[in-house]
Amino acid sequence: MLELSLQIALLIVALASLLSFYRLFVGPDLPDRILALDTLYVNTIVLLVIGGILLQSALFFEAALLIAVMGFVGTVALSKYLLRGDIME
Amino acid sequence: MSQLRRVWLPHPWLSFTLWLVWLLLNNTINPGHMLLGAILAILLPILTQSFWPESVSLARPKVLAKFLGVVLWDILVANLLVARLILGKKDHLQPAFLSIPLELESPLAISILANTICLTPGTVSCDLSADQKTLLVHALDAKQPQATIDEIKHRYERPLKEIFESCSN
Amino acid sequence: MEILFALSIAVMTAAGVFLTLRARTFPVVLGLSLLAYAVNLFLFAMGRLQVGLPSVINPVQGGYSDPLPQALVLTAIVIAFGMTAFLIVLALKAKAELGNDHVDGLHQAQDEMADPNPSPRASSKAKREIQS
Amino acid sequence: MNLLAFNLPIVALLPFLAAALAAYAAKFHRYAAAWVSAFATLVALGLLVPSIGQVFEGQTLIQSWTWLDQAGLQFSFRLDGLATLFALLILGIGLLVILYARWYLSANDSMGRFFAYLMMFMGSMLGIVLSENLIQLVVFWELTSITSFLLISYWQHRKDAREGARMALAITGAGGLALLAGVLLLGHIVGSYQLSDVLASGELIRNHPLYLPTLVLILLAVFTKSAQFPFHFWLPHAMAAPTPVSAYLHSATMVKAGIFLLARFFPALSGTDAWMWLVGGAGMATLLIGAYTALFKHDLKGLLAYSTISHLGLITLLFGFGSQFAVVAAIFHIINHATFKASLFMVAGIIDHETGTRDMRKLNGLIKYMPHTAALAIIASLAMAGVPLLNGFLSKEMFFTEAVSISQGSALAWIIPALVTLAGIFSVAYSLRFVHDVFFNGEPVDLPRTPHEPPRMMKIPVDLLVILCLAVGILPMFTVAPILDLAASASLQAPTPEYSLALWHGFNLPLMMSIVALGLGALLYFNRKGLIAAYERHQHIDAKHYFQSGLHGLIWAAEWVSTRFDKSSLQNAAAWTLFASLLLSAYGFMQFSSPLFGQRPLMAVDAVSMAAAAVLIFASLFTLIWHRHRLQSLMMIGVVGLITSLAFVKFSAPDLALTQLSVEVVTIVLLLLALYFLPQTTPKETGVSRLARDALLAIASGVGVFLFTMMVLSREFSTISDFFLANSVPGGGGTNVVNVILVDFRGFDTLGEIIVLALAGLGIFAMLQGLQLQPTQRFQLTKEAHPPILQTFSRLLLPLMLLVAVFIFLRGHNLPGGGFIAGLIASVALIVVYLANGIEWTQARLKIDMHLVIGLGLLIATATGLAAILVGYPFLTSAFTHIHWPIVGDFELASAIAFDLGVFLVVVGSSVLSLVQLGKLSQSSDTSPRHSEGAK
Amino acid sequence: MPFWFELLLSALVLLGAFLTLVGSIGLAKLPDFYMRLHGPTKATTLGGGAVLLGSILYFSQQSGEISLHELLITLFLFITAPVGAHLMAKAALHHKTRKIKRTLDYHGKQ
Amino acid sequence: MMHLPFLPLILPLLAGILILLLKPFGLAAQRWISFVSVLVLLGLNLWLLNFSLEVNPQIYALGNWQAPFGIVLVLDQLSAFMLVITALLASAALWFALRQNTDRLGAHFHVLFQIQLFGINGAFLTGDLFNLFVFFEVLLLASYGLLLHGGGRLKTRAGLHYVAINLIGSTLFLFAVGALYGILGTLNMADLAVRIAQLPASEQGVVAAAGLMLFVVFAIKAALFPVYLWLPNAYSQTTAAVAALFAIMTKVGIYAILRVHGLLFGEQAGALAGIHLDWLLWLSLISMLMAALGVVAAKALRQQIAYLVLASVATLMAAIAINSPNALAAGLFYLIHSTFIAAGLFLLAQWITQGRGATADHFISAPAMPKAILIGSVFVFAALAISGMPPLSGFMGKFLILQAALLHPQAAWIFSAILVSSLLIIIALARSGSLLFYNVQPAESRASEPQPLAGANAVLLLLASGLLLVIFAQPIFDLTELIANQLYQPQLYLRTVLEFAPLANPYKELVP
Ligand code: NA
Ligand code: NA
Repeated sequence: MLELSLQIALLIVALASLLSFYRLFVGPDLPDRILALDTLYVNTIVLLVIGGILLQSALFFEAALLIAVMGFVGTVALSKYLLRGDIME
Repeated sequence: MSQLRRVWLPHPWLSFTLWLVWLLLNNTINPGHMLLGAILAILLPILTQSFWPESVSLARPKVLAKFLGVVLWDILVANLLVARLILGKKDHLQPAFLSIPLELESPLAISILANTICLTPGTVSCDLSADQKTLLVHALDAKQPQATIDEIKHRYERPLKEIFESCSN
Repeated sequence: MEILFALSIAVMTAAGVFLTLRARTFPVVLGLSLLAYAVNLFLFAMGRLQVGLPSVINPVQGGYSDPLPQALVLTAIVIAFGMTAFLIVLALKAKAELGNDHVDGLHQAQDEMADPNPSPRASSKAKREIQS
Repeated sequence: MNLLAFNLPIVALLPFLAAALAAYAAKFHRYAAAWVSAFATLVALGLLVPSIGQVFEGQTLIQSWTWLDQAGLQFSFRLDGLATLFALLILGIGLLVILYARWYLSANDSMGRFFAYLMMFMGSMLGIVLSENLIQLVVFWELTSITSFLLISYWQHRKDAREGARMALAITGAGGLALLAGVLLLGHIVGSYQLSDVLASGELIRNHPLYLPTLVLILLAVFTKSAQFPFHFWLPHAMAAPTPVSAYLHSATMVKAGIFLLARFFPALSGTDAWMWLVGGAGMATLLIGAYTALFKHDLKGLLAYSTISHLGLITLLFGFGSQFAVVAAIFHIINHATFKASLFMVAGIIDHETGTRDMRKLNGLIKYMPHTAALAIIASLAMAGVPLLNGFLSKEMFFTEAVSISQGSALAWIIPALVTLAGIFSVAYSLRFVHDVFFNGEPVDLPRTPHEPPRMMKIPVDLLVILCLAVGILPMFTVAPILDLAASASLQAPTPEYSLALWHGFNLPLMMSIVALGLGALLYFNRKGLIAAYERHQHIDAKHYFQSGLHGLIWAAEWVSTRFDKSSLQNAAAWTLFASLLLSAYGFMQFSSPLFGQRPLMAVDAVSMAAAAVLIFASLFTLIWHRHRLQSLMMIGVVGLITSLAFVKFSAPDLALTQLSVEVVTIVLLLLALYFLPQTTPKETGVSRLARDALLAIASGVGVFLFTMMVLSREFSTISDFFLANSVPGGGGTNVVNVILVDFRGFDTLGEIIVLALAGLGIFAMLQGLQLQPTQRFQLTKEAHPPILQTFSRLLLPLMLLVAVFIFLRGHNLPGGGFIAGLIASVALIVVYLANGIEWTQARLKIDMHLVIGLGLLIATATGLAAILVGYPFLTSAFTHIHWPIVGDFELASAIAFDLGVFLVVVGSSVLSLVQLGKLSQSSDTSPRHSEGAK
Repeated sequence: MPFWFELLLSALVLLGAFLTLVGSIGLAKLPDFYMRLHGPTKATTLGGGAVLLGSILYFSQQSGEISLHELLITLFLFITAPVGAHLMAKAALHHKTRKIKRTLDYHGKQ
Repeated sequence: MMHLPFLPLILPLLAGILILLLKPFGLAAQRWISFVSVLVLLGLNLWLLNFSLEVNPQIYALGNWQAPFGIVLVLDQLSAFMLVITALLASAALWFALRQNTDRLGAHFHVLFQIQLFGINGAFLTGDLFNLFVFFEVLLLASYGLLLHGGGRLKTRAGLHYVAINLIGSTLFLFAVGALYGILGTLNMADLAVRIAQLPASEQGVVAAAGLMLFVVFAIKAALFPVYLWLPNAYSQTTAAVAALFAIMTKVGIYAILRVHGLLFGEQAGALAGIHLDWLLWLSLISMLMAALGVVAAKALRQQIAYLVLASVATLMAAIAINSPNALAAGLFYLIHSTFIAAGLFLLAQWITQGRGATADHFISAPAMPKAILIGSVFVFAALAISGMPPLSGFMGKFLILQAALLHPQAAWIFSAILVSSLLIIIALARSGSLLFYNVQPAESRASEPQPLAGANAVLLLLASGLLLVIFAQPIFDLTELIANQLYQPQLYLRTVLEFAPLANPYKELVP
């Protein structure tokens, strides 16, 4: 049952990712796209965690952790770019 | 004593957090890692102290604990609420920008407030005024704006003020 | 799965190549980055694709994806990173010195580009012929 | 020590030494260069004398040293009759020219340079005639081209001198290259470059399939050097040289080098129809064209130049006849031409020197002003015309005789005698012109100077030469016969045939031809005015014009081709590169009949992978489609990176995923930093055809990569990786095989990799130093530089991320992670601080010179490797041990950790250095009203 | 693995996935940026939390000892998501990103 | 003794690191370290060359891991030969840079210089294909830094092209290495060669495709038609000392073709033997002519020299393509010549550029430069040498190559290309020399003040090769012949590399 649930969960999250990507694609404004990218990162984390359980591998953890960190930094940098252009000033 | 503490343990709460995080990272409580974690928990705040010069004092740990509990609960509720809102008809939503006058002064406290607002019912903190006195919040569905503001101020700002600012005031 | 993988690399490569052939520095940088991603995936796949194998020696679980290409890709990623960083800064330098971000620094008289001595420019061709 | 064992190379090389000495000596005294040169020439003559004795005794002297044996290259000299004759001409006339030049050159001319060039030229000529090794001969041959270039362009301020010199160099240089090829073929046929071997292999050579190309190549050298039609045109333009140079180059030396080659190779190459037609044809054409044109030149030296061409044609024609007697005649005429032509050039120089012009339309009646010179000129001219009692008559008679005898029995027997007679007529006419038009024919017109006799010493060389003309002409048997005999037999490599040098052979056809030539020549001359007018009415082929326009055509074509291909365009270069790689790899595959795909079973596809691939493909495509909106494109490439790392996770490569993720973010930050200074959009500026080309290349690359990937993935293979899996723990002390490969098995790659990274950081730093850049115009920006919430947050994040970095670092050896990823995480942590608080604020608190961090990192990594050397193992040999401490428990200590620390430091140092340097860019050039507020 | 535990895990994972989907649906469906911002910052974050909790339980059960490190990710997400949202909102406000007309602008009483 | 092959790497690396760490102590210290390092390297490499003549190839197993698992360095005669040339060139270039104060023009010159040497030496020594990639990247990045050193518009533009093209090249390299690994499962060159020799027919196509792609990569470095387009601007726009040092860079590409393709697709490779040779031959002949046309069309001296470099490199590659020990020996002989003379020309061009003031090295009439006769004489010497006119090294090299080409089926084409390009170059150099030195305006309007010809020793050292190669043709050709013969007997290399056993290590119990 767990296996099946995980498979379904994976599909659901994959669908979520596609929706996020759709937003990234249609925009319409830059903040929308940043938001979509940020969401895509989070979707990926969920995907990885579920995948980790499915493959019984604890090693997906680091990847998920790193995506959390890096996705955030990316979002900050992009937002800052919209705010100030110069992201390090 | 306090001099010594300021040098070696500039942010005790941070150190404690780091230690916990270390153990979590390694997913273990073996003594070697507890020791290594402790070393790192002391070392890293010292190394990064120049980036965090202000000292943080937590006046009321119990209030903090309670605050955290409330927030966690709210997150759960808020999320289900938002899920319903999202899945419901979007035409029924009444989005709003709310300006919340702030009583908090400590930047840390304001930041925590802003974060809390983001995580809890249907609100996202959008902008902090330049004088740090007003927080602009976007609500997904605020049919009674003042009530939302009041709730935020009551539920989150007050405990935060107690936690972070009671002794300095 | 392999076909899907190959198809993905192929599209990345095609997009990368097209961007690399653009006339402005920024798209070129993006194109080369895409190419780098593509080749890293390619290099990685050369150990053949494996799903769900452990990444550390694990006597219980057994099986292991080919580690050598992974090590190579790691090196390649780092090198590509350094190169990309260098190139984008160079693009900035080019923008600063050439006045625009065209890869050939055009939009200024082309003759001038070949001839840093601007004064005899008009007559230089004629002169050359006489002197030759 | 027997001097006679190595005098020949000394003779050839002495002039080069003298050249250096002359150049040096000229610094001390103006004429020292001349005396040094003359002395050296005398010494060379002296050195040669004893050997000449041996040659007269019938010996062929050969002096050889090894140079490059494997290549058949020897330093090898030969003195036989032919070489003796030429060496004597070169040295003898050289000496006279040196004396003459001593007085000829004006105060403005650099003596040192002149004599240095002249002596180098003399050495080169001697080298040609004395060479036994043919490659060595080619060396000297090309040296004459080079040194003659220097001599002709001696008056470098004159355009005609520069152009004439370059023309001569181009033509004779080309001939030299042909000679090299010809000699290589000859060596290939014979199996040796030694002249002795080549001359003994005539049959072999003539019957070899490569004979014709060999002959043509060598003749190209001959014809270019000796100014044979159609390569004759360079010679008149070489007259821009100072007259002593012309006297030397165009009488006895440079142009005779080609003739010398004909004489040299006669036994090896002659005796075929090809030889006869090629050599004879060129000679005949040259003879006629030269003689005809000479008459119409108003310039004294121009006349002499075409006369030279004509006489060279005559000699060539004689060689073309191919008979032994013709060779004797040819060699005889070589001697005679050298003497009278050298003296005539010197006379021309004297006239030029004393009157300031060489234009025969101005020069008239000079006999009154310079009778001595006139006498010399008249005698030499008559020799040139072939008047009896002068040397030119004798060889011309032999020439006519041969022309008659060669064509006997042929239906068109009259053609050759008729043509040579025609040439003789013109020859007489122009010789007459030289005498009459200059020394008689009324009074001079507008001479720049009042003419008078030159300094006594200037005439002595001419005196000597003219005496020689007379002596040979009157008493051939007592003067020229022995050396002629010697040279002819050397050239023929056989005993000289019977011939007679008598003045009187009875009243025969050749004499008839001479008389006709003299008579009709005189007639022609005295009717010259109408002829010249008629000549000048016609457009004439101006060889120089054609050469120059040919040269310009060449330059134009070169520019056309190069700029068509080398456009200094990156797009062009990149397209070619991609095209070449596609073409070659496709060709490589198709050369073999390997199946496209193998038999390895493929994995099944799952829905999530499909979704991920779809996102990846769309993201790649939209990176491309949106490339003109740069920020959007950048975000799309972020998605590509994200899915790429997901793929790494999916296919069991967590290390790669972590690395890719970290690199991804740092790259995006970097690109954002840069994008601030770049336009936000890319203009639409590419034409349809270019787009089509690029699309084609892109699609071809995509298809190629698809096939390439599938080719490999569908095949089984066996890899060395099993070794790593088996030995990662026992040999490397780590369970993360990827990391063990990185820091141990292939640690050297990693060292290289961090050096790349370090260099990137340092290079970026160097590039950005002093750079001024204005941000591009764009949307309104907020006033608030650093959002306080982010600021606050960054303070918490920094220690947390550093902790994660330490975590990743320490576990790397056994689990995914390692110094590189840890370094990137630490860098990102610092970047967040910079992002949140700004450069100024952060720099004030982070007082570490990142250069030193990089240096330290490299040092640690290297030192770790070197530590192994200290204990007797190769660089980077790892060591590890398991330690047990109370409380702490078991832990592993590995040298790889230290290495990884180096990696960590380099990564942090380079990333931060680059990013911060980039961030600072706006501060150095910030002219906009807004100011960084910094953190509170 | 007891059935109830498996059930619990399945529920957590599915709930997490579902919430994630809801977040993305919000992102895709809602009419302006500010409204879209709510989905990912809340639902997705909580969805992540649920799945991570499932992971914690699963791996703790598997290895026989408590495995809590997924908490870190949750924690991290809970901290970063709001900051990110805040910055994006700030950027959107600054860029005057379109908001739907019926959005209220309410300045609370002092 | 064991560490010998490693010394040419560790020396510049340590010097580079030391210079970086000593940055705060100023330029003088850096100069000293840099120069001493290069001199020691020269001595060391000479000794290594001498050493390599007497012994089998020396293997250095980095990390004590045997081939094909670990990375090994292989010091054989060819690599030692290349090391010596590099060190000689580096000495001259560095001397010139110091005398001309090139290192003051920007940051990190000496670090870049040393690491450049590290990268080049590494490329010559490594026996591992992927490690070769890494060293390529090291030497490329160092070269980027050096190329751009000092800054300037045209330099930046040339640098941008150079970097971008090389990035494409690196990508192609990875594709090729990846595919080779994907089929053959190994990275060590000797091991690759052995496995290629045993390759079943069904796999040959893929390996051939990868091998030719790799060939294109090396061709980019070696500057072969049609992928040489990065070179003319890069070489002509950078500072003289750097351009001089870069004379070795094209040879790195040639070396790679010799080493990698010579080994992998040598005679033992069966059906795959010599897959690159036809391309190499025809492309080098086209290159030669295109380069000669470029020489003719050049509008400035340094541009012309860059095309001369192209032409000489093409000649060298034609020699390699002839594919015989004789031709290779001739090619290696020519390699020495081409490297040093091209470098010397770039240094000379610096004097000329300095002496002509604002006119720089453009082929337009300018006031006479100071010391025109001296510089002009040196120019004539260098021009003769590079154009292959006797009696200098270029002639000797071309003669040897042509002689070796006689037996090749395409001899006629090789002869034509070499001779025609030589002629075009002679014509062009006569024209440019005449323009620079003869066609001058009166000296009153002299463009610049007479300056000492800084770095004359370097120019002298480099150009002296033009004569020394001729005078000592026999011993030098003996050497190159020895090297060529060794290269044509790869069995020794293969055996030495693959049978090399690492040191016994009691702490590690390895699984075979
Ligand atoms: Na900035
Ligand atoms: Na007259």
